[in-house]
Amino acid sequence: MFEAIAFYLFAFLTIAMFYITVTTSQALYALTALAAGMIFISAFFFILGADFLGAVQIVVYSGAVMALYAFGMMFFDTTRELKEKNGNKLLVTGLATVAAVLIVVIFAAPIVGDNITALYPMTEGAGNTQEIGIVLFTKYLVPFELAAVMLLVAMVSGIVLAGKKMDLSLTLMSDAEIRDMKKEKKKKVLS
Amino acid sequence: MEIGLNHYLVLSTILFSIGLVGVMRRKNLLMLFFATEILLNSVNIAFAAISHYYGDLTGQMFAFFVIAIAASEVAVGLGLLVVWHKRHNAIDLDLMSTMKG
Amino acid sequence: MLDNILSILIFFPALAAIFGFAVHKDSMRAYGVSVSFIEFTLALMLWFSFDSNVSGMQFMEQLPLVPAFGINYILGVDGISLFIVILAAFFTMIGIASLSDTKDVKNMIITLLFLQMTMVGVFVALDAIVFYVFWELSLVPMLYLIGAWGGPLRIYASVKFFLYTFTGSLVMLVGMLFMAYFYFQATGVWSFAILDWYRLILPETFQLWLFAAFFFGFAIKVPMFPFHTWLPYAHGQAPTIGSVILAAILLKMGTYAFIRFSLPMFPDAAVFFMFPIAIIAIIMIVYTAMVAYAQEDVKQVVAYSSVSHMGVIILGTFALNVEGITGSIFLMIAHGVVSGALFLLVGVIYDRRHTKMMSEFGGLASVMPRFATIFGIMMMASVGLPLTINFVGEFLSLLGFYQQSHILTLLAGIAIIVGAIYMLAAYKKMFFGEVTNEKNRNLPDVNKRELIALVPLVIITVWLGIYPKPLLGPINNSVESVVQLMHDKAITEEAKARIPNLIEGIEITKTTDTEAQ
Amino acid sequence: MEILLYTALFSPLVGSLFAALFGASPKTLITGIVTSALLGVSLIASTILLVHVITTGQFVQVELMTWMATGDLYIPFGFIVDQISVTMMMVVTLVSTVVHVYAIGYMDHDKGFNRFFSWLSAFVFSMMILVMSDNFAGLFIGWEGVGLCSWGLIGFWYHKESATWAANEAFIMNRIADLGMLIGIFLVYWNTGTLQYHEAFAVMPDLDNATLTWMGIFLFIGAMGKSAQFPLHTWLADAMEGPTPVSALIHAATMVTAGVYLVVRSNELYTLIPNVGLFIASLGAFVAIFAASMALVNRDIKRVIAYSTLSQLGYMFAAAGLGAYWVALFHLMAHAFFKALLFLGGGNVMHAMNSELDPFKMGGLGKTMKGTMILMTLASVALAGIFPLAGFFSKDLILEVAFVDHHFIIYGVLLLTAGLTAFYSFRIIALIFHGEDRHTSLGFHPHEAYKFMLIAMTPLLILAIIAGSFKSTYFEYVTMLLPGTEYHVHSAATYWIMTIGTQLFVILSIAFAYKKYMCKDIKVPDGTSAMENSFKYKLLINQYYIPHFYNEYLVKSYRALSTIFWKQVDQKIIDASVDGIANIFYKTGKNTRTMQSGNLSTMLKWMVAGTVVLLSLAVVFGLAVRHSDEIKTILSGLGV
Amino acid sequence: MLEPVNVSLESLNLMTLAPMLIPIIGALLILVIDIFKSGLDKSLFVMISILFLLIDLGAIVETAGIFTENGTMMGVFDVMLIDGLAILAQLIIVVASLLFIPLALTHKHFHEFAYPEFFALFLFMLGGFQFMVATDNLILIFVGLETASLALYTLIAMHNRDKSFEAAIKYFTMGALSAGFFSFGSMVFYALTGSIEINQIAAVLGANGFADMGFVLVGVVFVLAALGFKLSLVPFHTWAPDVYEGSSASLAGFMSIVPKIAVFIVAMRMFEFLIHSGVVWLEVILYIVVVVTMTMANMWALVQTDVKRMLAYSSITHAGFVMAAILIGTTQSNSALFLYWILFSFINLGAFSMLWISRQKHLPYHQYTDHSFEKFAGMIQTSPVAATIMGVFMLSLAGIPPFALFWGKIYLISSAVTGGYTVLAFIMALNSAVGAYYYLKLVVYMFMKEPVINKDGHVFVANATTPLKTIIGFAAVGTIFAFLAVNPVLEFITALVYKSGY
Repeated sequence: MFEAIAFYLFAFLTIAMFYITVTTSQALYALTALAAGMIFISAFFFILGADFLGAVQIVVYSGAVMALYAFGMMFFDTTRELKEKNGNKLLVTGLATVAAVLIVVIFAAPIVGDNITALYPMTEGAGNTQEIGIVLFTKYLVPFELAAVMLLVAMVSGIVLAGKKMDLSLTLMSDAEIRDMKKEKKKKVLS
Repeated sequence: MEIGLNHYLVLSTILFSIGLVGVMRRKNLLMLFFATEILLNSVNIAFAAISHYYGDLTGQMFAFFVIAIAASEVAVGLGLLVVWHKRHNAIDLDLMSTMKG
Repeated sequence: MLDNILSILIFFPALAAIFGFAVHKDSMRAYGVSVSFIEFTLALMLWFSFDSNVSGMQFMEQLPLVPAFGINYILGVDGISLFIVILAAFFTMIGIASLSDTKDVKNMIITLLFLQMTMVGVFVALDAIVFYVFWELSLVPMLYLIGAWGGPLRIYASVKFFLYTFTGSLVMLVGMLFMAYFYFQATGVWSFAILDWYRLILPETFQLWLFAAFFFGFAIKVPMFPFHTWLPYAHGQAPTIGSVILAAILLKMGTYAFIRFSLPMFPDAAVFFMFPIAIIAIIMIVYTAMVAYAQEDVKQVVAYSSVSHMGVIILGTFALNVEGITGSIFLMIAHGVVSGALFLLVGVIYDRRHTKMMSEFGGLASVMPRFATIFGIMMMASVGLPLTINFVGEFLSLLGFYQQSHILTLLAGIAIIVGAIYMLAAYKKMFFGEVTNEKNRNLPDVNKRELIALVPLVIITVWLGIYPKPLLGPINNSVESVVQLMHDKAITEEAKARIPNLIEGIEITKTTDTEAQ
Repeated sequence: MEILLYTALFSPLVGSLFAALFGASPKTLITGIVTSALLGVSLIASTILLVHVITTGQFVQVELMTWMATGDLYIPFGFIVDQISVTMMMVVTLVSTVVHVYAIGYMDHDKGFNRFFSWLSAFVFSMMILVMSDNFAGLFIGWEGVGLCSWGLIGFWYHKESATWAANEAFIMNRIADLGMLIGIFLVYWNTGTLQYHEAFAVMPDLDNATLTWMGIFLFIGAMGKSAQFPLHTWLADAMEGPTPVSALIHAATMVTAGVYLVVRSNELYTLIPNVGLFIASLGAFVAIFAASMALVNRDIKRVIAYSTLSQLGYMFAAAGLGAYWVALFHLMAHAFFKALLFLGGGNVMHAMNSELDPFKMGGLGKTMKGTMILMTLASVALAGIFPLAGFFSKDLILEVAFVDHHFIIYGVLLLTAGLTAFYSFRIIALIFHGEDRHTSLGFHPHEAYKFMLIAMTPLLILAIIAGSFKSTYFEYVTMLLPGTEYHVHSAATYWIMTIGTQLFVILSIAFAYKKYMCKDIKVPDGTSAMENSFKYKLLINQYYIPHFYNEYLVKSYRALSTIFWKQVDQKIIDASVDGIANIFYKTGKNTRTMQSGNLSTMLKWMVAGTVVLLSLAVVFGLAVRHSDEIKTILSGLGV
Repeated sequence: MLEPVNVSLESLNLMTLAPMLIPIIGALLILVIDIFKSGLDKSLFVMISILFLLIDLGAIVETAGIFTENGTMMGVFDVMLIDGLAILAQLIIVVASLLFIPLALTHKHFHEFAYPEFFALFLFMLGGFQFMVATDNLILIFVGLETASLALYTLIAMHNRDKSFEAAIKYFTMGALSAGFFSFGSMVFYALTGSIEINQIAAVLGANGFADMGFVLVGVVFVLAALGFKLSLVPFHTWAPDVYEGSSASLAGFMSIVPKIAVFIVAMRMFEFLIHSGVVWLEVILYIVVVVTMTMANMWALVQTDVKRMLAYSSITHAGFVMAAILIGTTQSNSALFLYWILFSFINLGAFSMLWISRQKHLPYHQYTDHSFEKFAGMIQTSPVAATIMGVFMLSLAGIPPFALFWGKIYLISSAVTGGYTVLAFIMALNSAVGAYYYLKLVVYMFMKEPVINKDGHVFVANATTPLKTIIGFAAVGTIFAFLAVNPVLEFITALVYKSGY
């Protein structure tokens, strides 16, 4: 019973939050609602016994991602109200509704999942974090390491893209200009 | 009333659809990125739920990696936005259609 | 050397073309003439060492190309292909020799030499894919010839030519792949070798579909009505040499392919489609002849006349008997010579006046008597006068088809009337009457360079018209084997009846002998 | 003998090629002399062959080489000299030698002198092939060859529009007939398996009648074209645009009789199908009177003679159709002589009158051109069939044949025609040579032709006079090959009545002609007289409006149809649909490229939309699978 | 309690990991070098990249050797899966990269090559792709895909001009959406089968006989949408032309080859068992996508005015063409896929390289895009060799024999014929004919028109250096003489594909 109440409550809350996120014209509202929605989602994780995931959700999303977005917002100065031209809302909502209805139609039927044996079953008596640790560092070691590489890539990308070096485009400069620039630099170095 | 897997899946689907709405109607790139986060998060709920009902950890692993991916995407996406904003002082995607046809 | 003469024939011009890039452009014509002369000599050597009494393939060569997929480089000639190869070599030679001063003559000669490679390749390939390779490749130099040296609409014409034929041949390619698949199913081995395919007897429905697929490719190339509309544009815009080669050789690819592929592989389908195709052929003959009559541009007259003659070739091919097929092959050569010559002749006048409109001319017979004479001879050949080369082919084609249908042959025979109408009308407009246009008053007659090209053609036209035997003999032998093969392979009763059994005569005498005993 | 045969055959070719060498150069008399000499050689060779055939009764048959051989088809260049062909050879070589010599004078001032002789000799060569060939294919070679030379010679003065038009008309009309001929040849081949005359005819009696009938009809269609029978006759009159020697040789003596030759040659076939024969005869009779009627009013001497030729060809076909092949051949021969003579005479007149052809503008030429007058008058007498000249024997024979065979309608028609023939022949004689001088006032200063031209004509004159006397000899010898039916009217009385009656009728006609056209008040008609405005006159002078009909309805509609085919069908339908298909792709691309608006939002929408479409398919399919049983029951309930 | 995990090193089969690790190590090395000494010339990094790629190639060949002996290898807790597909795909990836990376040595200076990070990211990207193809675990596929994609977005943006940013952002945003689709699709399969390993999914679905078809189809649709985005199948293709136009020509060429082959492998693993399940609906969905992709992209290519955009659309068509191989799903068709793609990679890289060496920094008057058709007008007169080579590439793309792509085309169409897809075979053939038009358009401009904008030929090779010329020469030779290599390549491919059970 508790589970049901919690489910419906958080379901309502997440839906509401995300609805605000996609509909509001205030970027700040959207960001706040998104953050709230993500925290509510972590509640589901806790309900479902995925404690580690819930923690990660809060840390990574509400912490890291939201902080990044907040920085971005400040940088882009999007606090002012946004005017979005939207030609056909009907199409947008229509498509989404159709998609939702279709999937719900399929999902409304019970999934034939009875005879499924868990490949990595949860062990009684072990905490969720422990279990995840074991699976992550055995079976999912390679994806994990690759995820590390991915984060590195993201980092390098972020640095490169946001870096000062991008302000001057060698692509758009003619070769003569580049030569002059290099000479200038050398002069600076020498002097 | 028992909350079954289907409840979670339906919820996930609804959230996913909300995400789709966001993706389609947002013209501000930053807020568009928010919508993509919604997409990934909605799937995470489903993964966690399936994982729970099957008693299998794989779903949680997937959700974990999805979170990692979402985080990396944010970094790169924001990087791109920064570059664009530096040049054009705007992040409205309607202004971004020099190439077409 | 004779063992690989076919490969040499194919690749010598290509190699020479590549070396040609290094030749200075002032000397290019001489280079081109010598290369094509060597090629022609080689082709003649092929002829002299060809054994006329053998009906099958000779000078076979085989190299694995993609054996995993049954594609092999197989070459060979028989009586059917031999003369077209020689014709190709011959026309390239005289074409280059008679080339008038055009821009980029170097590029043109290189292109022509490449074109020659593809032309020879098509006719000696005995593997469907190799055949297809050359078939398609021939489009490229032709595209360039028309597109770079053509008239004002050249780009439209060349692209149309290319795309149209390309589309058709792709459908044909699918047909080939099907054929190979059926062979694979029957034998468990992939093979694109035509001679292997000959051994395959397909059910009638398969034959019909495959025939249709192949037909589509061939018909556009021929070109058969109603797929012919690329041809007037191509001819109308092409430079003289382009038209000559297009008419003399390239169009023959389609009709040759009918004999090489469609007939022996799908005898029942050939019988099934005989009447529809004959009707198309008749439409081609009469309709395009009438269209030719309405033309104002002399080159278009010759172009449409080509279509009309191709109709006779198709008709002969689908006579499905020795006379008709032999006739159609002979007519291919004949038409090559005659229409090639006519295009050269049109080129002669075009060089002088830079127009091809007949209304601009008139009375040329008194200004350029030699030109008028040669044109007249060629026109009469085109009209199909006996003792010219065309007549032999037309006569045999019609004669052959008469066995299949009397009425249709009668209708097809209208060719000789309508052909005369447009040709004579065109000749009259150009050559007869008073010289009305001052520009024509002082036109020089054909010069030596042009005579080099034209006189041999005149000689061939008359020589082969009087004495076609050197060609008919080998052709006949090979055709007999094709017809016999068709008869043996035919499944349906009708096909058995329509395609004559050549060894039947022997059998009958045998039985009568036994009865007598 | 073979060498003689080849000599007879190839000397004209040699002459032709020799003349052709000088084709483009200015006049060289040598060409005329050499060609004539070579024709003389040919004539001599033919004569020796004739003697040989007459004396021994043997054929000379040779095979030069293979022409076409494929499958079962075997066509050699085979030549035969038998009674029929040697007759023709004699006619051809003789007339052509005369014409050649004559033409040296006639073409004296022509720029295309050399070209003329080349063409003319080429024609003789083709004609020799035609008559000497021993198979249908060879016949066809000659057949087309003479057509070609006829084209070249009619259009000899190619700067004249009318000449070239006539040349093309002749060629094309002949081609129409040639198609029939070709089909006939195919029929022969596929039914008998050979094209050799002897072998083919040997098989024919075994064939069924329908086949033979078709064969006969198609071959005769070929003959109709060459011999200008109705309805393919219009070219012959127009062919008079050519130089007069050409008209004499080709359009009177030789080529036009090729059709008769073909029927005679195929006598074994036509004997088997008398119905076709009757048709041929009827057509011949019709053409005889039809052509004669047109000749009555024509104001062009060459055309009058041409119509007369046509009429005489009708006679020959009437004879041949009735099975009297030797009679046809005999008339052919006789006709060749006097008609060539007539034409050459006409040529003299024309020459004298600077190519003026209207006899009404002449008159009284007999004073200056006595020789010509005599020649032409005698030729006309022969043509009219007055005893004892050639025409009497041959033409009367045809009338007898018709009478004896009880084809009285044909007989009547032919008889009437004989009268008409006499009338129009002497109409022009009277107009040209007699009456008062009308030409001087028009500025003509006629003169007699060269002597040697006249001398050259004398052999023809002699033959036109005496040919009739060979009748019985000829019968003896030619019926070794042809059906030797003798046609004798049963009672001598009837015979005499008939003959004398005919003679009287003819003479009366001549007298009427003289009376009408010798009077002094003949004027150049100017279209005002009552007669000229009468319907009959108009009908005749316009050749029954047949050329008009051909021109207005056939030629013009052919041209219009051609233009429609080109402009409408070829360009607007076929080509446009090809381009249309290509354009569909292009237009679709052009119209749908807007989906690539470059706007990211649109792109995302497309992506979602694509997913949703696929999703709906998936769901529909999924539901269909899930409820397949129910669907099946529903469908079966609906009777699907 | 949890048991301690004992893992022996042999059972990990670390050899399976070697090929992917090598480029990653290389990337790290480049980053490290850059830390110690900045401002080094791009040629150094190019050479380092080439060296590592060669080592990588060696490693792949090594694994190939092991594979031919032992068959499919699983490694590192059965996450890695080295089978024929993986080996072939990696070979294509590495060889194409080897052809691509020297293109950085241009004559002119471009922004991205001034960064050592460019090469590091490039190698990371390769690592990502290699992981993607060498596994059947959806997680690893997803992570690998994202690693590669994120790097690729950056590489595009680093060209540093407005168009490239626009391209990167478009690509990125749509990529994020497709990531959502991919995860949703994976979720559906996970919900159905409790597994995210493709062979497990196949096994479970097979065991219950595809009981819940609708559910499976939903999963298929989402995965198809995600993969279709990467493969640029219509209607998920909209990014492709813009991104190709926005990025440098060399990178565009690279993008048309390498990411797609990686995704093709995933698609093959994902869809092949579904196709073979005998469920018609799956085929129908793929069929529609394939046909629409081939046809529509062709039509759009027809109306392009810029060569690069035209080639972008043509790449879409070719992708649709090759997707047909997956639809057909026989050994022959899968082999055909590889054959086609190998040949295609040569030609397409060659064609894009030709654009690359003619890249101008400042467009002359009357030329509105980098590579408009007018730019190439009359090229045969001003720069005949380059024109001829470009012409060969175009003809080859059009499928004119005997140039390279023809062989792939016939083998692919033949596989359609053999697989019973007659109509598809004809559609493929006719689409080739339509395609010929726009390839021909460039040929027409180059060979048959008079020069309009560029009256001297220098512009066409302005960017060329010896390495670039070498690469183009290599591609040209490969294109022209492909018929000599087709047989061994085909035999090799067929053997590997057959042994992998596809």
